[in-house]
Amino acid sequence: MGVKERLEQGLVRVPGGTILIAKLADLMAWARKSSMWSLTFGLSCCAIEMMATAASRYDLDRFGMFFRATPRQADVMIVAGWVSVKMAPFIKRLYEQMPEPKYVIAMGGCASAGGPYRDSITIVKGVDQFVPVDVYVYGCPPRPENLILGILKLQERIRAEHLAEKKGLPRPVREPIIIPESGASG
Amino acid sequence: MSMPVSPEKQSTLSTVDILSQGMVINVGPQHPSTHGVLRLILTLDGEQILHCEPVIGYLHRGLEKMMERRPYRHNVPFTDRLDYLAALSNNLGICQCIERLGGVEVPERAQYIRVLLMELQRIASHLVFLGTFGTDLGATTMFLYAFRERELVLDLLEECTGARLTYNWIRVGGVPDDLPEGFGEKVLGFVKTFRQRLEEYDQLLTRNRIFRSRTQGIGILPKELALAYGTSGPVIRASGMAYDVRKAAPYEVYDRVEFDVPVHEQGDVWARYLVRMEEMRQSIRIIEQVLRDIPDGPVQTKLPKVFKPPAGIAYSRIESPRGELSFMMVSDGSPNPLRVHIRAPSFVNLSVLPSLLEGTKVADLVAILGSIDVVLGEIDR
Amino acid sequence: MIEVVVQFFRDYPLLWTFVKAVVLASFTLLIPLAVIWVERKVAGFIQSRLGPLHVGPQGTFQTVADALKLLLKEDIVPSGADKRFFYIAPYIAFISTVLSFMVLPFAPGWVALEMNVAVLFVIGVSLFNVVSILMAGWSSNNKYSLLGGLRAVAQLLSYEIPMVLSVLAVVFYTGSLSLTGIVEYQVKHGWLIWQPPIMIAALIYFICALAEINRTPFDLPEAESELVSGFNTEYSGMRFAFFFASEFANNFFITAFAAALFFGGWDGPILPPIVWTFLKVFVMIFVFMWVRWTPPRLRIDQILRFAWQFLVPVSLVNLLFAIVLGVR
Amino acid sequence: MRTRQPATEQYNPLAVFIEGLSTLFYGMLVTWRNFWRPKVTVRYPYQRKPMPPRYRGLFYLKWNEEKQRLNCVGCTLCAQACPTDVISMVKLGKGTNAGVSEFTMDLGRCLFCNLCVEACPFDAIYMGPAYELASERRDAALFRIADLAQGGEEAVRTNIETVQRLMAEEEKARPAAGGHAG
Repeated sequence: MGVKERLEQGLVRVPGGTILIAKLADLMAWARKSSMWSLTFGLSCCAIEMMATAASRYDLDRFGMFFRATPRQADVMIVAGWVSVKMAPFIKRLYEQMPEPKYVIAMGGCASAGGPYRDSITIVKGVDQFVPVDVYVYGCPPRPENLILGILKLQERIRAEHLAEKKGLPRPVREPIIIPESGASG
Repeated sequence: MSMPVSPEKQSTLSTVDILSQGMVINVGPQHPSTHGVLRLILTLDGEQILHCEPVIGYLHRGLEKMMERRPYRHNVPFTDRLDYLAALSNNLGICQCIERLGGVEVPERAQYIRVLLMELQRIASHLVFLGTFGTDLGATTMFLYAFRERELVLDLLEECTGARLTYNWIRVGGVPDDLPEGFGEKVLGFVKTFRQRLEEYDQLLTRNRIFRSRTQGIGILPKELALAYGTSGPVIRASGMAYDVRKAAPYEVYDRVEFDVPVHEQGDVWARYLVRMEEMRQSIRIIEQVLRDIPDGPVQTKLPKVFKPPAGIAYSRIESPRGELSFMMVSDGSPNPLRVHIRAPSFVNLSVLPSLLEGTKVADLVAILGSIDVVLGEIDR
Repeated sequence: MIEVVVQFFRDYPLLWTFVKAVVLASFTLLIPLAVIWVERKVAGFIQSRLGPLHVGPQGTFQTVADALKLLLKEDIVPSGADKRFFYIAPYIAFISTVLSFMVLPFAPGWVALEMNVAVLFVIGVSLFNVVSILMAGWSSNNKYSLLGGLRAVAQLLSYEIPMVLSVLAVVFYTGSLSLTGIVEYQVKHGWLIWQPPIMIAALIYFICALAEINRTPFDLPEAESELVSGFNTEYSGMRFAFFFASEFANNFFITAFAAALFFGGWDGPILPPIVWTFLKVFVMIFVFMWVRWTPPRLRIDQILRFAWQFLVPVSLVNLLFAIVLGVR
Repeated sequence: MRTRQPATEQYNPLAVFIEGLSTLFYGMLVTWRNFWRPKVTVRYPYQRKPMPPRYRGLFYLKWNEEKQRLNCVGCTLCAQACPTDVISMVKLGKGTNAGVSEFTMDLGRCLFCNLCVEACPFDAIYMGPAYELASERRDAALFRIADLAQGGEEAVRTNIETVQRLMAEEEKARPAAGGHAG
């Protein structure tokens, strides 16, 4: 998908023909965004939805994403589930074991912000307290579509990012949320 | 995973005989086959396991204490996140407990709906077992087939309850809404497909010689040991004990439907696998009977806005896909429970793991752990 | 025109060798891209899903992106690793694959190095692979890697023996150790797969090949659910890419070798020889994948027992038969 | 330490091999059949699965076209029914015509349990079929009234105007009639 747009951007019209000028950084960003290998790392309920996302119905492999069990070969860590104080050091360690450039998706309310366990003493209120999170996927648990949307957002973010300053992106404005027109009864 | 020796690990090292020269290896908390965040500290001699020490608590969130701080009915959605593969079973467990505490009657139709949903949930849960068990043994395709069929169950449950995983569709005094239009036909359609797919699973996995040699005679749990540890569910039924709460202490309308309790004598991984496969077939039988017999009527008992059960103590037990799931609640007459206790089947079943693992190979570890089918959310609470 | 080029390279044989080496090395690097893409598509179709889809048409650029990304990743060397071994292990694996490709005839005359003991050479060179895996497993300072490496050595060495014995059956039949010679024999006398002892030898070769390229049911060295990622647990970025590439290039090679030994190499009607080679190879790769995605994996003791108690005696007896029937 | 595995049947390599190979082919038939079956994948960003009517997704506040206001009267019953304190609101006015000027939901801690919807006696709050909640912002889970109301900003503005108008009418009508304006 992204390839064609990239190519069109890189096309420069000169007299007598067109030249393809693709910047190296663009190519690198394209490679990174098209091949995000994820760490096999589930914590709780959201992990089941993460597995369902990787399974036949939603098929993460379409986006070139598959699960590697070792952090050394993973690009993106999907923290799926609540993180207890006992578990947090391990997540930090796993994050540190991943090679740069690395990304984190916080899946579910618990990983993003503590979720329903906000008044529990043992749950960390969001993994962004100790690892930098790129995309938050809210929901309890988020539908597989929701996770895929988060992955697509991360892809856009990678495409836009510059080589040197990974985390210096301005935060985008929240896009409008679609509210159904007719009130479907609950 | 190489880690600096933490105080925790040092204490572990002292528990095993250092002179045995075993290699200590950490399986988990992040490991593809620990089914969540279980950590096993293994002492290995080559490929053989000398000693195993499970470490749990990585998902602990103090749920029982949290429940004491909330009114009774607000606790129901939290049980979804206990055993997240069988959320409806947990809903039913706590609702039964509260109903017993408050003396609430459940309409007959609601009871039938509960049984129907419970069996659909059992199929979904066992399919996750089948898939993850297959992956653990290397049959990755089985995982995707099982999840493919699980999506069909989830579609049904989603249509009825409005959620995919955490349903919260069983309430104190019944179910919140009737079955949707044409639900019975859809379930029957699914049952028809699922029967054929079960045959396929047998052809792909059960009859496979490699699968059999990986599971037969591995991780044998004798009947006495199973009883001594207090295991339940498929684990004890595979050890030759015909114990099923649905038969032993029938709840809802389980005494009105006909089904068999699959029992195997061997007590090995293979037997546990077979018991679960057979249970899915029995669930289909129950579903068909329920859809045939379901009466008309209301689905919910009216309850006051603020639900205050009289002071007392109540205990309920149900057969969740993992075994006997029990809730105990103590009431002092206030809107909040005084004490909640959850007897999680996975917790008890996991406790037999060290005795099963001793003397087996590393490769058998995943088979045995997979066959016990634990859910860590339930163990840590 | 062609004569001029040929004459030019006759004058400078060193340059010609260099060109051939570059072409072979890039072929070994590029062929995994195709094989991995096919693998992922086939796996997807078997598993009721679609496989790579959104990167390029039908996901064809997927593996290109994967390779590019792996090359751009940070290269981590764990502290405590045996650095020298850790650095060179992936390249040894890769070089062993390139060396095997060296003697592989793709079509008449399309062979980098015409060697009269090509079969022996391949058998010798493929053992480098075992060494590299052991080096990787040992040097990573990781217990999973070590277990994976040791498992790999036990498995690969055990399966090397029946494999060599089954290949020897072909050698006795054709009376040639040169791959080109074997293929030419088949062009003349018909494919060897139709000879009964060779049929058994081909079956044994097939099983051993599954074990040699670590495919289910023999994927123990990197059994993901047991040993996280086996011997390459600690490898990241480019080094891992080399392991990955050499594994899948090996997959290609082992089927191409089988095609040359049993299925007449480039032999076939109408289509040009090079097409026949690739056709046979990809059909066989498909069968490998089909097998890979079906059964569970065996346990290490079962694997070794199977090799020593069954495959080795059977292939020995089969070799005797081949000698009796084949030597004229 | 002795292994717990008992000696199983007499190991006959040939029989095991033949059985293994035949059952492998038998299993491969299944994978072959599935290779040709239609695929079940939903190509999400380009293709969506229709949500069932009961699906519990993102909340919305129902807009009443007839009365030109939101149904919500700010009674906080839903906030009381919530196990995790997701909802907070600011009531506008009082009496039967009261409304809300601010209604905030923190979906980061929402359980999507439907208890609030069931608690609402005014048919004001529903869970809709929208489920896309992924964002690069951590505060994306905080939904203000304009995000939740059907009709967005404009609906909220009209709602406040209507409620204030009704309040004023009620205020005017009270000394005269002593009743309440409808």
